[in-house]
Amino acid sequence: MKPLLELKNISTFIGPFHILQGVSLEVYPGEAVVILGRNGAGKTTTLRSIVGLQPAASGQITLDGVNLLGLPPYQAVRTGIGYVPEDYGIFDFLSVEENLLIAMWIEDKDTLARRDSVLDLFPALKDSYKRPASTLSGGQRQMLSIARALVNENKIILIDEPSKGLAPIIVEKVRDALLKFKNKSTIILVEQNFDMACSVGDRFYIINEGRTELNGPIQELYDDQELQRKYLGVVNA
Amino acid sequence: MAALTNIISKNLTVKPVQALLLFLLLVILLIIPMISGMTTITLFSRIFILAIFGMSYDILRGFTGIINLGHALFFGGATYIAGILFNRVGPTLDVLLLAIITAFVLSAIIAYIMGQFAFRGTGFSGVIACAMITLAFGEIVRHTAETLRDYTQGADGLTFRIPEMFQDRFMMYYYALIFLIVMTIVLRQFVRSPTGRVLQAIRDNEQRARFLGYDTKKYKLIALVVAGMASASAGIMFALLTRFANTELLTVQSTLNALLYTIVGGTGTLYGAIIGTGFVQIAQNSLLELRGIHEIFSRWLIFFGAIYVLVVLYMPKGIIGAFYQLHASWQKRKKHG
Amino acid sequence: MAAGLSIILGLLGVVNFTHGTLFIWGGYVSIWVFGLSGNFFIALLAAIAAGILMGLIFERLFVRPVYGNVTAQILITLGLMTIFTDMVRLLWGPNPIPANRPDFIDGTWIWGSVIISQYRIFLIVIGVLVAIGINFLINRTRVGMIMRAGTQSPDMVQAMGINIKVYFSGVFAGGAALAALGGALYVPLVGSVWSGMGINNQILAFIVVILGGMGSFYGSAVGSIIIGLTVAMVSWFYPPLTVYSTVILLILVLSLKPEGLFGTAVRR
Amino acid sequence: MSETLIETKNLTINFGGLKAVNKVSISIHKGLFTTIIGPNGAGKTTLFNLISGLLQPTEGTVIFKGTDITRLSPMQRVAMGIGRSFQLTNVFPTLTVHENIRLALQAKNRTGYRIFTSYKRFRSLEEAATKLLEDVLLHDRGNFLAGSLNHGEQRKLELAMVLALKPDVLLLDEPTAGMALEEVPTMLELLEKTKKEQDNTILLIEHKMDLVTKLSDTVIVLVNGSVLTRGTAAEVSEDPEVLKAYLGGGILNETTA
Repeated sequence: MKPLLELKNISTFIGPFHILQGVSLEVYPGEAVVILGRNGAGKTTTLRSIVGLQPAASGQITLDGVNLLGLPPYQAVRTGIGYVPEDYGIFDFLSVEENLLIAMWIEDKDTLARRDSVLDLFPALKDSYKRPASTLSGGQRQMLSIARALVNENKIILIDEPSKGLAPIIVEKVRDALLKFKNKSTIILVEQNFDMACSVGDRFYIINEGRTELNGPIQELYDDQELQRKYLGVVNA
Repeated sequence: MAALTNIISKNLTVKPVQALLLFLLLVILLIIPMISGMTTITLFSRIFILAIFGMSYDILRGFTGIINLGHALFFGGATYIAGILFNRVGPTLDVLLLAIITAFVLSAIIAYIMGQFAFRGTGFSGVIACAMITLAFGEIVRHTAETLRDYTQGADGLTFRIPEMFQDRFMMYYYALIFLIVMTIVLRQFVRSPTGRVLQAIRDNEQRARFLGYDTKKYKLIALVVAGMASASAGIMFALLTRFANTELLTVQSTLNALLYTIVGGTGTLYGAIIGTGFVQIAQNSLLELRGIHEIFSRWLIFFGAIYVLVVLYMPKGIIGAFYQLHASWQKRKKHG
Repeated sequence: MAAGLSIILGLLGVVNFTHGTLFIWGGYVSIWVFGLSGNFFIALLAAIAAGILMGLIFERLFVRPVYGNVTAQILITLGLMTIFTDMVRLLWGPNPIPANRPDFIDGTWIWGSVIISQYRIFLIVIGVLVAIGINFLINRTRVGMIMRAGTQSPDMVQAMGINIKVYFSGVFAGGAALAALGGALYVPLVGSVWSGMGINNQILAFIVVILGGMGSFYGSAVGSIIIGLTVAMVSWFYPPLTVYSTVILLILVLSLKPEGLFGTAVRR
Repeated sequence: MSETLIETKNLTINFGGLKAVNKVSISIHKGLFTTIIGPNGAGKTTLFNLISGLLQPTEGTVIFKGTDITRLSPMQRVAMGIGRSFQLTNVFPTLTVHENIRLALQAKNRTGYRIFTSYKRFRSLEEAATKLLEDVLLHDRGNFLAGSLNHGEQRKLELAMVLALKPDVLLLDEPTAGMALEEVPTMLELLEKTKKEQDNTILLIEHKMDLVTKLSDTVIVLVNGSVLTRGTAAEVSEDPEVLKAYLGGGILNETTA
């Protein structure tokens, strides 16, 4: 099978920092891939390089055969990417409704229908539909951000640490939401919460010091505690 | 002559080759008045004096990273002080001394007050605030000069007599040249002093300078006071050269002139201001001579603005910077070829 | 005019010194077109068109390369100010040109002992209309939505599949159009237009914007009122101090509270 | 235990509702090498900013050598003996490497206000700067512009600048951040040397655990703005709470159960 999204040997700099020093990954249609790794390993930067917000200097990025490398973010996104950033990227000065509207560059019947079904997924958003987004709680922001990535007919959804900074009960809710639409779309999930990663992901990649070092089915990682400690824990081997 | 270049080289800490070039330049400049007409002599005197104005701006913009949109007030203010004193008291050398002292003291005080207000913020809004506040100070002085018509004659301009020893254009050329050399050495010494280095550190990275323990606001104040006084000294010389002052000298346009001199020549180099002034003044003169061909050549300001915008966009390091770049790529090619 | 500047400074984070220039261009163009056509509204439209055109040119060619670099913005826009102010002198001469008010609003109403010129009423009406219009644009349209989102995070707007650069140009041109319109409306009020008018108004507008807080539209409206009242009061008691009072107000506000009184400070 | 150099009491800062640092009370002892670790967004750099004076706390105090310095400016704190480096490289790019260091030395010697003496007259500064450059292995880079150095070299330069201040305590914010892997061992050596030779008090933020283990006397774990625990590197890495914070609790329930 051909991969839907393919990254080959991506190299990205932020200013003088050589953040990504060789990231390669393949995502197949319908699967949920989890990117794991320690703080500062380059997980977030990988997502930002795919979207074009942190353009990669070299390498190859293709989505469904379309080259993404060098595209400005707005064009990259329009090839079919839903992006849920780490800090949610909610526009505070806009209402919840407007936050959804701004993501819909085609306002046709399909999109509107999709919006309604997305809203069914997150009932909490319906209640505060007309309110300014600045009044939302952290969990609601996360939901809104995910909802926003779903309103378009995207080929792949990139989600950056959805559990970060949220209370455990809210994390549960976010996980439930992810599980609900997981089967309908292809997902890349960056996560430090191991629980969440294991329950949502099918396959994992570990990024260490800006390089993809390891990948395989999530179950393998789940069973191998040595591996977990080496790459994810506080202790180095 | 070898001995002379040696002395220059040692005292100015430059390479012998550069010292020789400097010496030749000096000889040429000394000969110019003897072989050329009055227009050229006056043009060059003008360049020498305005170059000081430009250099004083470079202390701020080039070495400290401050944008002062009211800088002309020191220059024009000093010209007015000299002019008014010559008119009211008399065109003698004593009065000139009085004018110099008054101009220095006043510029230092105004610079100090201006800095107190202008250097409060840092970062993005700090830069804007600084530009606006200095602009406001400049406008206050200009407006005052326009209001005090009894003293300044407002926009009509003030003509005045000057002490006898400066009346000869020929000699004035040499005075201006000596003045330029002295001020260049003084300002050069300033930027190479420990204080000067701290200023450059502030320009590069103000936050880091603070975390080394430098009180950056104090250093910016020093820079503004020194630049203000240097520019006042140029203003006095300008009064002696032109024997005329009008409120045009105090406008933002006048400040922009100084800014143009430094950025055309190359900011942060000091000498750039001299080259820039020479280039701009000579360009202005040649353009004005083309006036007969088409009316547009009399619109100096349009060309001024165009040069200015193009330099900011495409040659941010000025003539000196472009020269170094050429030099570097030329050496590279030599190495490879 | 202040509204235009506020929009540019606030939404784009660009310091713009060409505003005073656009202001006088608006004034000259409207007088010129008014003279040709005899229709005041066509003259106003022409001024707006000139503003948009110049705004687009400025943004595309000169401001775009220096987004995010405040110093370069100040320097470049100052240069443009010089060029285009002098261009006015080249095209229309250095002397003030008298401007007539259109006949239909040239009269005055006398109401007891108070004399009100119709033109002032007309200005107030236009001002209110423009304010309502801008308010509608910002709060009710997709363009406004994108603009509001863009002030917070241009990156995220891009990640929504929107080419934010186009909107930046639009905002810049819109601000420029408002400045030109301001000039076109101001000129008949004072009765003439001259090339030095720009810088004074530039400073006034900056004061208004800064008083009101950069990027805050309501702030700049409040700022206008504060400035208006101060100027009126000082010129009532002691006219020669008028200019000083505004400038000193600016210095005080900037040095005490650089982000403005109603500060949604510009970050970036 | 040795005398306390820095002490924070209930240090708290709010960023629009988010408590980036929440009631942090720690004490840094003289002569010890203390490292702060914690997941992203735990408030490590914010804590540095509070101690060095870049930010003012919403609540709480910072005490240095027995004096309350909570309201002092960064400059005053540097003068009292707190030197810091930054996470993002922070040198003077258009000055030479040598000049960068000399500026730091000059700040310590208080010769900054000599207006008209050439800086070359201060021989002792020149020599001290050269010596420091040798210490951080940059002696052949003295005449380069700091901005032209590669990233790793800039980090070394920054370390030298902090050392030049001869502070009583060094705050080092991720000196290895963004470095190429090959360069990290050199930085480790430099840090070890600094620790050994000059009985310095050092407070370090670091992610690379091997570095942390080798260097630290004490490790403080910060999570969600609060201190989770402190102890030696070995103690901390065995602490189930810490593992949970890093792994999100997934495997932990099973390993302990």
